[in-house]
Formats: sequence, structure tokens, C-alpha cells
Amino acid sequence: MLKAKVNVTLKKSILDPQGSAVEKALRSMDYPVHSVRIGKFMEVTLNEESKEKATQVMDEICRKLLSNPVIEDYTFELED
Amino acid sequence: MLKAKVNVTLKKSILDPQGSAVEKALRSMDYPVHSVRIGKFMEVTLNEESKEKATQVMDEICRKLLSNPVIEDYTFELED
Amino acid sequence: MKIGIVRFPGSNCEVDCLEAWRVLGEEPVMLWHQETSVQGFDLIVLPGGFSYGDYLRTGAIARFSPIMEDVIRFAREGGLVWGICNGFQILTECGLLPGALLRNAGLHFICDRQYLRVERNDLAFTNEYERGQVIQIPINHGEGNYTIDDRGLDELETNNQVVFRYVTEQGSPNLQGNPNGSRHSIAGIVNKEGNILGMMPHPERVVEEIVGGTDGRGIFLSVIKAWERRMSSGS
Amino acid sequence: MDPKVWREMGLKDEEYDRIVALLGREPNYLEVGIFSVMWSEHCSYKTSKPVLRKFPTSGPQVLQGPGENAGIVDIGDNQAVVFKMESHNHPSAIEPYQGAATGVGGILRDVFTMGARPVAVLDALRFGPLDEGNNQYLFAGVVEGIGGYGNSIGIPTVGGDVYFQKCYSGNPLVNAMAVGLLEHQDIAKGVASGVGNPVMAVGARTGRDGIHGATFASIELSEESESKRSAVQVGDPFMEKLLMEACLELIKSGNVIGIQDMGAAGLTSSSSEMAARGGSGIEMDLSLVPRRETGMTPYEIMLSESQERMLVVPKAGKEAQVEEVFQRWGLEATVVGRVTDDGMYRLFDGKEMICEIPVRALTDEAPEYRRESREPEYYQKLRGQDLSEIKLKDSAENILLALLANPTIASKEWVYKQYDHQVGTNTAVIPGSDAGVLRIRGTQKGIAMTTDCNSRFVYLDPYIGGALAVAEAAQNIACQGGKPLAITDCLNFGNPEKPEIFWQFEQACAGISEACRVFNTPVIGGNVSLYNETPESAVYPTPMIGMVGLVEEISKIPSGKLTHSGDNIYLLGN
Ligand SMILES: Nc1ncnc2c1ncn2[C@@H]1O[C@H](COP(=O)(O)OP(=O)(O)O)[C@@H](O)[C@H]1O
Repeated sequence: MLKAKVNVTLKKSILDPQGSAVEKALRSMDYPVHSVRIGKFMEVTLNEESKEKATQVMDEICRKLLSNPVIEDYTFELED
Repeated sequence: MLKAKVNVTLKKSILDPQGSAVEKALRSMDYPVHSVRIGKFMEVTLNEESKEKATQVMDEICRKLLSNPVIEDYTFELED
Repeated sequence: MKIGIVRFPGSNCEVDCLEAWRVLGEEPVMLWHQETSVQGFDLIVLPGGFSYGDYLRTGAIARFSPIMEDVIRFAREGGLVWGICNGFQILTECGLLPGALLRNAGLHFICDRQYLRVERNDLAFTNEYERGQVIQIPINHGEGNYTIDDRGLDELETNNQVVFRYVTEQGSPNLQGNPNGSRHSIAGIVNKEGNILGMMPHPERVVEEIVGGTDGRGIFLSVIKAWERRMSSGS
Repeated sequence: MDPKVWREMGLKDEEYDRIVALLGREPNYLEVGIFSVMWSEHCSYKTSKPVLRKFPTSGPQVLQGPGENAGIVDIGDNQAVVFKMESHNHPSAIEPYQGAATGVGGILRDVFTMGARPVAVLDALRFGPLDEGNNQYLFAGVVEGIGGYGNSIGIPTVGGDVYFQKCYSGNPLVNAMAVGLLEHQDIAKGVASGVGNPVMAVGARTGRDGIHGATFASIELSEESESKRSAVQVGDPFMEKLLMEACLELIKSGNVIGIQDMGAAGLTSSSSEMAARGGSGIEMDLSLVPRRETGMTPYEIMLSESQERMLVVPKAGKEAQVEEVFQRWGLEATVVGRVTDDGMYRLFDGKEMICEIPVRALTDEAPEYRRESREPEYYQKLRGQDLSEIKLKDSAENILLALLANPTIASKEWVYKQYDHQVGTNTAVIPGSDAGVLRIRGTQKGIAMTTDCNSRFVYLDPYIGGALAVAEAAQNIACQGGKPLAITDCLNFGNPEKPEIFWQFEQACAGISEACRVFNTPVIGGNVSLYNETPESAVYPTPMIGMVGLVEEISKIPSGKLTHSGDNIYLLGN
């Protein structure tokens, strides 16, 4: 089994209401916060031993299901 | 300014229905998926130059606001 | 009776609460989240809604509203605090009540009539109900799935802190009667002292027949009665 | 200028020539952009206007007909109901959750900008069959998006309808209707008047969202539209809730001359329409517009469709009061320009003037087309069919069961249980009946509301189908004890440049008009969504009707349920 860690983030120019709300809250609590962006973090464990194949699979499922390419970008990393 | 990348995950003992749903969907699409857990990924940019202070601040806001210790764990990393 | 309803940015049931109290003859005061004192109130209501959009986690940001510091003090000193839906979520976020509310097991938002069983009627909030009485109260939430660790759950049950449970029409707290996956079908709990109630269902939506029923009146009337008793006993 | 520029923005060559004639010179890039959105079908109604003019729009109950952000009808006791329906079809096809959510957000703004507190939302939805393509994904996403926005802002969704039909595969229809309540003296309008009065941008900051969304809504969906994805906007219901409370408070204060939502074509359409209605000119300095992103060009600022923004013209000298109200709700309010008296639309970037157009050129002078209309071949063919030759293929019992299992006919509980239909504690009849009914607090009255359209009927006979949509709405209102007052519509059709489609459009509107005359329900507002086509085909003509009726005595409304065994059942009508 291989484990992949996926970060899904909103594209730069897309509004992030969650991030802005948290940003404002932290500022009003007097933390030195410049900006906050909120996305998703996922851990996917694959029944797959080959790193190469796993990379392929992950790329596909990230594109197809885990992120919405219209508004989001993704990155992932395979763990050993 | 320093940027921190934060991962917030549900504690192991807590059921993750969203993760299970995605897991099922991926399996039904015939991907070799063993398990999926879904959490949050946040990018926080701080008006702060000292890494030490930034670490302190991040630890505090992760504990206080960004995660709920009853159900979640967090990790963060400062970027250069 | 002096009742305060806290209005957070994003609250949306505060007016419904106000109107429900009016139906039962009380005239509550709206408290803006930026106020800093709840001195002199007999009851503080944290209403439903989506405070701060419920972004990040439900109730997570509201808990840091200026008014909450004094609400926490008020609650710790024994003042009556009642959190409905988002209010319950805020109460768990600030640690006045144990546990947390997760996304519904079915992953969908649910708006529905729901049967509840009243588990105890010895509280300021429930004296007008019978113990074991089954009532119908609307639920309306996306994140009402109550969770707590095993030890915490044991403690809740041992201390008799579960006030309302989701049940079937016949009163069974089984899977079928549980809309959102809450542990032990928990719909509402109190703190050990019994002065802080948090519940996901919306009793303020059922105090008038024309909009769906009157099963929710019991809580409002209980609070009024408890207060009247306290007044007449002069304490 | 290179013809590619205006063509890519969706302007025809002859339209460009008309612009040059109106200005007496070549327009610059920004000006072309402004013309292109203002003259898009979505904003100018250039194809539909001649047809829409034939709708009956007046009546003693009508306080505001078409032409404002939403129509208004009187319900007595100094109270009035404001309502309007709008489409968000194309955005929902690309990003169902956000597309539907921002559809709800937009229609709510249209209602509270009139000074009314929104009290209900309805949603009329059309999808392709659930077992085909990504229709399930679209359906689930749209429903979640409507709930996500409405539930959060705290306006109950009390009705709507859902159909599944092949023709909507790849081009779903997502129409949202909002209903609001106000007292007569609080009616606000989208006008900019009074020389020297300030123009203020309030609410969310401007980002690069949905640039050219209005144009995008005016073309057919294709592979290419996938790449025009910057047209997707993300909704922020929390921001909208604050904006709504702040705007209602501001309007009550009496300091507002005019107010309008920045919807499709954002700052451009709101400012030019407000000036046109006021018979004024307007000038704005774009460097003053609060932005979310850095490095935005004037073009991007003017065409951005960032959500949750409004344009306000307060009385001169009241700027500080406006700012104070918005600040209390945690929002920004910024003076970005002022009203002038020379009928010109002028934009500045700091000191530099970057656009100068007569206001009327953007609005009244927009082109109008009389499209060719032709009866489609299928129409006579189908009419010639002998229905008596159609034989049942199965037993009546099996057919009944199959019908009941059809998603279009089956219970819609899965949909409306995801919507908060009770917040506000006024919902006397929840979804699942013929029409949603709200009581009006402090009175005996109620209002009933519904959306209807059987597009198969409209396809088979657009005239009769259009009339039937109104009739069905009226029946639904009547069954809940309401007297129909007026309608709003959302006219979803294919590409009107095809004569057969335009024929459907004309016929359906004529049918609607006739029915509205019969029921005495004038059309007080609406929306047109054309170009609902995929490469394969156009959708069925779908003129969605949203109707509101008055219930005189709320305590007497029938339940719509069979409650006692042994009761007689009657069939009324022919
Ligand atoms: N999209 C929707 N949103 C809210 N309510 C809906 C929706 N679709 C259907 N409903 C509710 O379900 C009722 C029944 O719907 P439907 O089965 O389509 O029957 P009808 O043809 O009588 O409208 C509607 O009148 C409405 O109250």
C-alpha cells in the first residue's frame, strides 16, 4: 500500500469566503496575520505498490473527483 | 512575511463520513483505493519575520481557532 | 423575566426566537455580539443560524465574539444559557458543553420534523414535559452529528446529562430514529449543573399551530415557570 | 481596431459600426467591452424585447411592473409583495454548486434592493435523465448549492419544481425566484439622480470573478465554454446576509436616492442603468473601487461579476451615515463617483478619462432585432398524429407504477429536505403541496407561491403550453386558498437566431399573455435565458412561471392531504 497526501486549494483569483472570514477573525484577535486561504487536505491510501502507477492513479482521481478543476488546483505527494 | 502551511485532520478515532463517501465513490469507479480521510489545508501568511515568533503564533492560532482539539489534530510547517 | 438573545453576524433564527418568546408573553432583548456584558439577565439564548458563515467550523469564530467572554462567566456562575442549533455548536466550541458536532452522517443538510424523547424533566428547561414524553420538533442542520469520546459519553450518561434523544415516532432511540448519526442519538445535553442547555432541534419553530405545531412551547414555559418559582421563593 | 477584439467579446460587425456611429469615433478597448456587455442579449434583451412588450403588465394591484430590479404588487394594509425569477443555467452547467448558489444570491439581491425583506425562495430545476452522463452530479450539486446559500442566509426555500428530460442533458436549467415583503413607503428604486449626489460601491470587494459572464450567458454551451471558466463565481452567503441587513437598514433611514445590485456585467450595468432611469449622467473614478486583487485593469474592474456588491446613490452629505451603517455590519462603503446632469457616462482612472459614452447609447440605443420566425416541421407532423392509434404497451397497473417511479413524478422530498423551509417561522404550507404558503405576521393574511412549467406541452404546442404553465400556477395557488395576483417569468429557450426557436418563443409568450389576461395576473418582471443549447440540440422551450397569490384568511387553507378514511373524492373540471 502507498499513501498519498493531497492538497486541494482554490485557484488564486477565486474568492475564498472561508479564508477571509478566518483572516478577519484572527486579525480582530490581534494576531499578525496577513492572509489566510483555506483548502482541503486528503490522505488517500492505495492498494498499489508501484510508485509510478500510484502517481498515475492519483493524478487521475485528483483531476476527476478530489478537485474541481474549474475553481481548484491540487498537488499531491506519495509517501514511502 | 512568513507563510505557514497547516494541515488539520480528524482524529483517528473520529468517523469521517465524507472520506468514506469519497472512498466508496472511487472504489465504484474501480480505483485501487484502500482508504480516504479528508481534512483541511490552510495557508496562513504572517506579518512576522522571526521564525521563532511565527512558530509560537501558529501554534497558538492552530490550537485556539484553526482546529478543534476535541475532534481534530493539526500540523504546520513554516516556509522560507 | 429578562431574556437576552445574542445576535452574531450570520445568526438567522434570532428573530424567530424573539417572536416565539413574544407568543408566550415575554419580551426579550437583542444583544449585539460586540457588547461586553450580560449582567442582570435571567437567561441568555444563543440562537441558530450560520454565525460568521459557519466557515472553518460551525460556531468556531462566534466563540471569539466580544460578548462570549461574559456569557462564559455568566454560565459558570450558574446563569441559564440556552444554545439552539448553531448556539449549541458555539457552546461546544467554547467548552461550556462537552463534545463536538460533526457533519451529518448522510452528508446532506436536513430540514425535517423529528421526534425527540425528553430524558429528564427536572431541569429549568424541561419541567413542563413528562419524562419519556415524545415530542416533535423540527431539525435543520448540516452538522448536527454529535460526537464525544467513549469516556465523555459514559460520563454524560452516568450524570444523566442527555436531555433530548432522537427517536422514532414510537419513542425508540434506534438507527431509524437517528437522522444524523449522533452518538447515542443525542439531540441535546446539559452541563452537570443543569444550567446550560445545548440542542440541535429548533423548538422556537413550533410554538404556533399555524406554522407547524406547539410541541416546542414546553421549553419556553418551563423556563418561565422555573423563573417564577425562583422569584416567589425569593432566592 | 482589429475586428477580432469585438467579435471575441460577442459583438457583431454591424453592432460595432453602430457604436462608431453613436460615438462619432472609434471606441477604445474599455468602451468596446462596456458596449459588448450592455448590448449582450442578457442585459439588452435585444431579441426578446419586441415580444415581451406584448405582455400585459398593468393592473390595479401592480405597484411596480417590469423595468426595475423586481416587480411589486399590493396586498393591502400598506403592505406589498416583491418578487422576481432569474436563471443561472450556464454557470450551473459548469460548476453546479456555485452556479446555483450565486443564482440564489443574485435573485435575493434583486428583491432586497427594492427595499423588501426577502421571505422566501423557490427553485425551478430541469436536468437530463439521472442515469445519463453527469446529470446526477449536476442535480446533486445544484440542490446542494441552492440549499447552501438559502439555508445560510436564512431565507426559507418553500417551493419549486424539478423535471428530468433528455433535452436538458448538458444544459440544465436552474431558475431561482425570490419573494420579499415591504411596506409601501420603503420602496426603493435603481435610479441615479440629483446632480452632485455621490455614487458608492458597497459590500464585497471587486475581484476578477466572472468577467464576461453576461456575454457568456448569451452564447451556446460548447467544449470551448469549458475554457471560459473564469466566468465561475463563488458565492459568499455570509457576506450577503450582512449586505442584506445593512441595505435594508440604509433604505429605512431614508438617505437613499437609488440602489441597485451589481449583477450580470457588474459595475457597468448597475451604473449605466441607474443613470438611464434617472435621466442623468454619471462619472466614476475606477482607482477608488475597492479591489480584492492587485493589478486589475479598468476593463476587469468594470466587467467583474464579483458577487455580493451593490451600487448606492445616497443624498449628498449622507456619505458618512452610509459608511457608518455598513461598518457596523463589518462591510465597506466607498464613494467611487457622482451623478452629473449631462447624460454622459464617464470613467476615470485617477485623473485620466478612459471612457466617455452617452448613457442612452448603452441602454436605450441598444440594437433591437426582429428575428425571423418559422413554424418548425415537427409541429404539423405531431399535430397530424392520430392519438387513437397509440396503444398501451403494458397493463394499466404497470404503467401507473412506472409513472410513479419516474423521478419527475416521484416525491421531491430528497430535494426539499435539504432546504431550510421553515426559517423565519412563517411557513404555513411547506414544500410537498401545490404551493408554498407563508403567513404574514400580525395579520390574517398569507401569500401563496409556486413555480410551474411543463415544457413537453410547450414543445408540442408553444401557445397552449405557455398558457397552460400560467394555468397550472394559478391552480396550484388556488388549491392552497390563494387568489392569483401576478407572475414573474423566466423564459428559457434555445438559440433565437434559429427561426424555429424564435417561433416557439413568440408563440409561448403569446400563450402566456392570453392566460395572464384571463387570470388577471399581469407580468411584473422576469428574465430571459436564450441560447440554451448543446451541440446536439436545444432544450424544450421552457417558459417558467412564478406566481404569487394572496390568501385572505390563512386559518382556512386546506391541507392538501387525504386525512380521513371514508371521505368522498371528487374530480372537478371537464
Ligand atoms: N426544487 C424544488 N424546491 C422546493 N420544493 C420543491 C422542488 N421540487 C418540488 N418541490 C415541492 O414538491 C411539490 C411537488 O412537486 P412535484 O412532484 O413536481 O408536483 P407538482 O407537479 O404538483 O409541482 C412542489 O409543489 C413543491 O412544493
